[in-house]
Amino acid sequence: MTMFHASTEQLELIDSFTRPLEELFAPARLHKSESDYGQWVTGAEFGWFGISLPEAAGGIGLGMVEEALLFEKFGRHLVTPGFMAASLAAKTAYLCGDAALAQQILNGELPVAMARQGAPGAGVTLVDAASAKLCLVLSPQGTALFHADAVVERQPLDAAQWSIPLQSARLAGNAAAHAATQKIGADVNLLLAAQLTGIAAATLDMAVSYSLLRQQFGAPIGSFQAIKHYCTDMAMQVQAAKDMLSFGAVAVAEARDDHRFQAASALVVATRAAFFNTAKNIQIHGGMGFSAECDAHLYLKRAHVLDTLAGGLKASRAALRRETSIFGKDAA
Amino acid sequence: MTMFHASTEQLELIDSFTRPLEELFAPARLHKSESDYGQWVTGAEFGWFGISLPEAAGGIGLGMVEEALLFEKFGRHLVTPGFMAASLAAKTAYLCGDAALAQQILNGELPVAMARQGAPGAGVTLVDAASAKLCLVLSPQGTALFHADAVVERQPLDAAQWSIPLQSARLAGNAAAHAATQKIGADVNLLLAAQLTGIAAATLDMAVSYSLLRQQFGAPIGSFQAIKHYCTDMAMQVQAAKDMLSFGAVAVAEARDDHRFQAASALVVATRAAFFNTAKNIQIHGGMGFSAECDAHLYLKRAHVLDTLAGGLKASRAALRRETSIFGKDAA
Amino acid sequence: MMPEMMPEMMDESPDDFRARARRWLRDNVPTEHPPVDGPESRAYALAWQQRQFAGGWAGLTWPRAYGGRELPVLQQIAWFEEYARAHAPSTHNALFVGMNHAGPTLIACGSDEQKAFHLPKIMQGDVIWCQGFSEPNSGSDLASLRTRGEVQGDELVINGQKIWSSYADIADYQELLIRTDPASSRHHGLSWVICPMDAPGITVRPIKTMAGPAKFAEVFYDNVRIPLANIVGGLNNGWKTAMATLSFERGTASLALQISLSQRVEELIAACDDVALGETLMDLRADAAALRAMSYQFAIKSESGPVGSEGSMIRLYFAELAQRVARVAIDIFGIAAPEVLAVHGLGYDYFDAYSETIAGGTAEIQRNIIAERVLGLPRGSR
Amino acid sequence: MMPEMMPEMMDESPDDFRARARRWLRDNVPTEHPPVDGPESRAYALAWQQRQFAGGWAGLTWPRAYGGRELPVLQQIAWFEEYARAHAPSTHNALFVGMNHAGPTLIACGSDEQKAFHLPKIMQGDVIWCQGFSEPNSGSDLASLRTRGEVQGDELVINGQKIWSSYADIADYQELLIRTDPASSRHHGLSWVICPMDAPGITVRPIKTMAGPAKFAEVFYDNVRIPLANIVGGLNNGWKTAMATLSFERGTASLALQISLSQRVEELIAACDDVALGETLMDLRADAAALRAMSYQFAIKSESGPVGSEGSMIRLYFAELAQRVARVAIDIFGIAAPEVLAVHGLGYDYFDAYSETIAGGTAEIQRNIIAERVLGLPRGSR
Repeated sequence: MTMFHASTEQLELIDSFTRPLEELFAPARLHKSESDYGQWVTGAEFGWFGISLPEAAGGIGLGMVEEALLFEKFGRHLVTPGFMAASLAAKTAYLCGDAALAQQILNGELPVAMARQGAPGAGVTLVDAASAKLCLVLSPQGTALFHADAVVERQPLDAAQWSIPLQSARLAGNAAAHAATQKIGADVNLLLAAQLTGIAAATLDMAVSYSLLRQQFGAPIGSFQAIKHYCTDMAMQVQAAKDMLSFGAVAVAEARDDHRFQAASALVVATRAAFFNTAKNIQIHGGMGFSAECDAHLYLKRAHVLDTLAGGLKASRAALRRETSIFGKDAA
Repeated sequence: MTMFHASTEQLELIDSFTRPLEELFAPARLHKSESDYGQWVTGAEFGWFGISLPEAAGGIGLGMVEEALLFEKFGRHLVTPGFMAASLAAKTAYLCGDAALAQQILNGELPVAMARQGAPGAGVTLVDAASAKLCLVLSPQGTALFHADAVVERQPLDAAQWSIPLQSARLAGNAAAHAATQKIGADVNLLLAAQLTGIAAATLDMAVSYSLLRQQFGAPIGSFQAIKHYCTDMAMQVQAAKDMLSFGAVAVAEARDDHRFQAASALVVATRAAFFNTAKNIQIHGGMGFSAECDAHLYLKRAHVLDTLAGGLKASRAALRRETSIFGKDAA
Repeated sequence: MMPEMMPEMMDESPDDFRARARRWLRDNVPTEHPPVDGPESRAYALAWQQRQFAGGWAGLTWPRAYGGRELPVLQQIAWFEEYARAHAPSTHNALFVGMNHAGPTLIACGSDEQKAFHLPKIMQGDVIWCQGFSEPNSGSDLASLRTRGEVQGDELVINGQKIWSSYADIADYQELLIRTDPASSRHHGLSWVICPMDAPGITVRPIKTMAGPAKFAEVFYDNVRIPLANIVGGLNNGWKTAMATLSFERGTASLALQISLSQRVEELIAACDDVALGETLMDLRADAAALRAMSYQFAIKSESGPVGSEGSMIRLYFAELAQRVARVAIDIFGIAAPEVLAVHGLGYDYFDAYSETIAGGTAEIQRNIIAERVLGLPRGSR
Repeated sequence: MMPEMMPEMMDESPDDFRARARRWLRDNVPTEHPPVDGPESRAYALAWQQRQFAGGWAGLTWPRAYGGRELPVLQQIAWFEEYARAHAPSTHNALFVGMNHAGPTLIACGSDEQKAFHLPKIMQGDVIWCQGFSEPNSGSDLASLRTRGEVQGDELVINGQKIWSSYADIADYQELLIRTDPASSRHHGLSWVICPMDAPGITVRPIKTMAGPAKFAEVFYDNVRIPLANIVGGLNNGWKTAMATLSFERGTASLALQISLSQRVEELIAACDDVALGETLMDLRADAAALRAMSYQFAIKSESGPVGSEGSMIRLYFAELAQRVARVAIDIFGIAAPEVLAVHGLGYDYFDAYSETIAGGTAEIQRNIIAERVLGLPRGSR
């Protein structure tokens, strides 16, 4: 039977697979420590870095549908983009035939950080890299895996501002990639979209809970139409992002003709959903939402970091423009 | 004393000057006849075409502040853009030294239609031109006054669709302008902004009245927060457009250094106000707002016609870009 | 007349089904443009429905017992996608109420007699249905409606007025929601009735819209007598029946429209060379893809049981996307271009798009419903 | 210390006034960046206020009797424009409450003694004021506040808690709104009190915000004793006094910020080469111009009598414009650029902008107020 969406079985599997997140990755942890590298080995032990790689290669042997669902959960819990770096790095190494390197990444021996380069020769933005041994660089040219030392001239940006360590840096001129591929662009888009979708979903949940709890004018604020409509708009963003993600992930998993179009759409939809929902969530929380103690701003900031790793919404739109819709004029 | 806004006296003067509008130009008239040319001589007799021209030239001898206020009223009453054409045509003729032509326009002997040309040699969109003897063509090159015969190859568009006669046409290759100027760009922007502001204000009034009247769920819909917030947003659009118009008109009247910047800003603000408010007014009126019997759609359609005469919002923004704000970097 | 039955249909693959749909559409889609209103639009819509039925493409998900094909909803979607791709006449035509409201409601709540009599007529393109829910003072507040039906013997005597009844002037039947228990209030005591439009006492006054065509009408009822047997879902149980109808409308009924919206976006992308609008168009492209993904999800879920108010979300998402698309179209083409208005009833008409957030319950009411039923936020005053 | 008094000020032309302001600012604006919070921000703000006062630029519209200049509000605007143009320190600093809330409230409602004691101190840069209106359970619903003041002899004994009190940790005085009639409810029975922040029983707990600096604080009151003479505008008449304060805030208090917003837009225009963002920037440029036009209109009207709730519209327009500007800035520069965050308290900080539609009453409540008081729409439940 043709699949179009994640199945109930896949959803349940990932639910059980990600149960440790609740305890180990409560978003509030970021008020104290901005880096998740203390949990790196844990991530490796749970098999989270190789969910869509074959078991023979040291992976879990599932597919991109499961991986997208996993990273949606990671988004909800604001798990470091390093985990995405690890998964994509292992895949890059594996696809380039370096099974040993892939295995080391999957084992957690070589922590990976993620960086974005806008154009060849341009600087990179490096995320959560202090303990990283490898660096996965995303650029319009594809995905390339470098030794961490290849990223030089690191200038730290104030970590407290973005609730995660950020650096602006440069790729050393003579740096050679361990592995590089142009083939996993759709995977990259899906994992970014998944995390952004998770952020949109988590902030919707936060907003609805708070709207039921918070009383003003003698009633829960969720009974006021303005708040209701904000929440509805957030829910529509989530529904669109989730279904688009699921649809796109199945298209990638089944290698359908339109899989790159669907994955690029998922990223554009999820990015906008995350920005819309994180901002509305702050507004609904009022003064509390603006305080550092509240989790609300953590989601907003992470959305910006993920969008930066995607190259920015403008770049995501440009990537979508390069694809052909199945409903394009020439499709008939 | 330095003036920044229209004075109470100016507002009252224009109120009395435009009293006939209520009777002669009720917006609902457009359900029956789309053209106002039957009222052409009336407009001339009231002196509406020459309000800012000197009395010696046959005008009323007031300034651009009064003219902007007059055209705001015209916008409210959906008066044909032909009246704007007449005023700008008379001014163009006057500035080019053709006092006789200006006088004939002011007398109402030579009805004027307005057309927009996007670029030299491109086609024009012609508005309400059936009885016109002259045609005022707006283009990025300025304002040019032609004999109506110079506008050829007229293809009528369905008048019922836009509630005013529209034609696509072409300026004859050998057509020579009776008069042309680049000096009244700010006046053009102000008159367009004024009418669009009037539309925004009229639809706000309609929306508020209907919100007080229409009952659903046992209460006037204006007591529901969603409707309240729509109305508030509309009111903010009107406040911004009106104050910007008044401020811009005074800047033009006093020939201040920043007058072109202010007039261009007025057009951009008023265009967006008109589109926002006409659309929200339809939504607030519900099914009634979508019916042809209701006036709501007349305002939306006229906003589109005026925006088309302005060359489109994109062109209005581009015009604003060419000006320097007094707060620009080089201003300090 | 029985539809042509292809022997291979029983076990053909999804790809084969699609290919067969595409071939048939290529050979059968009318080349002339559909009339926008009046008797011509009736004749055109019925003829096209008859042709689809004869080809075996009508009632794909309807019960076999009444001439349907009882196929999985994903086949229905595939058909709609090919339908839109072939630029076939908009499904938002005079057949819409019959095929997407009344038919599904009868399937869900009708008696065997009602189904046996009406479903084949609808599917075969013999009749036009119209809706009779809204009233002048009950626009978004459907539960406040006041048109009344008095039980007299085995008949209902109906008096009152409906409004926004689309295609009422050319319809054979109306799905009519009325108050049958005079002591009742709000959503109690209503009944959903099959009203023959030729019944004595009915007056139809078409309403012209801002978009031009008179697709809507007011309908006046002056002692209109209808047999009690025409009640669907039980006397005074009309709210439940009506909600079934609305959930169809809000779910999959607009699928073909949603898909043709994607197509429209692609046309605009091809026609637009403006950089700023180009970015807007990419958002629209992605959102149209998301709408498709949502519709598939809804359709898949609806096969394994009743689905909730998520259909309202899809309906609203579609409505607002359609308006954004229409707005970009006018920004690209300008007001003088034929690409903007009256684009042959394909739902692309700029003015028509204004009705998307009004008809079938305003966007504001839809948002309340979603907030309360999907998100569980407390009812407040509106 | 008396401000330097220029003899030509009495009859100088608006242009001369401006030119003189420009010269003074060129020579006096501090070159070091303002500290964002804590004692350093107090010292910096007071020093800068003292310098302005010495230069004759403080309290331009304040009464002459208390050391003000009693100039027309258009002069004040001209000063703010030159102030912003000179990139002088943001007026949204620790002096804001004193200069824009408490000071104007005392001018409007204070006793002669209160004015004589406090206005010079504020103007001369001797003291910092903070606001004490919001409570944990009374955010947007100010009338529901519960911090109580019990009259005992010639004192009030205050118990309760305030929140979102900006600069409370470095303030000398607080404008404190409390419930003084225990039997009262809603906006009856409140009093507006001058609370010395060194009174025994006060505890201040700074709150860090998502933008970083701890500009806000919670303030706890444990049997804090304040003389009845510190009540402004009369016992149990605090709502009216507070509304006076709010109308100042919503009117002209943000003028300098509004003007610096225009400047910010011009910086972005100069820095941006993206076509799509360039169109957005033109809308922002026009809207900033409109905001200036609205502020001028409001100021002119406010000179000929009390102005209504239009100030709320300007405040809200500013708040949402500031957020749009901040958003475009981050789109232009990216998250790694210093141009986006902590831009020296000029109100350009991207994160700070999120508070614009929250602080001083959420945008939603502002919209209700405008709809009801300006447009005359009926109160409903929220």
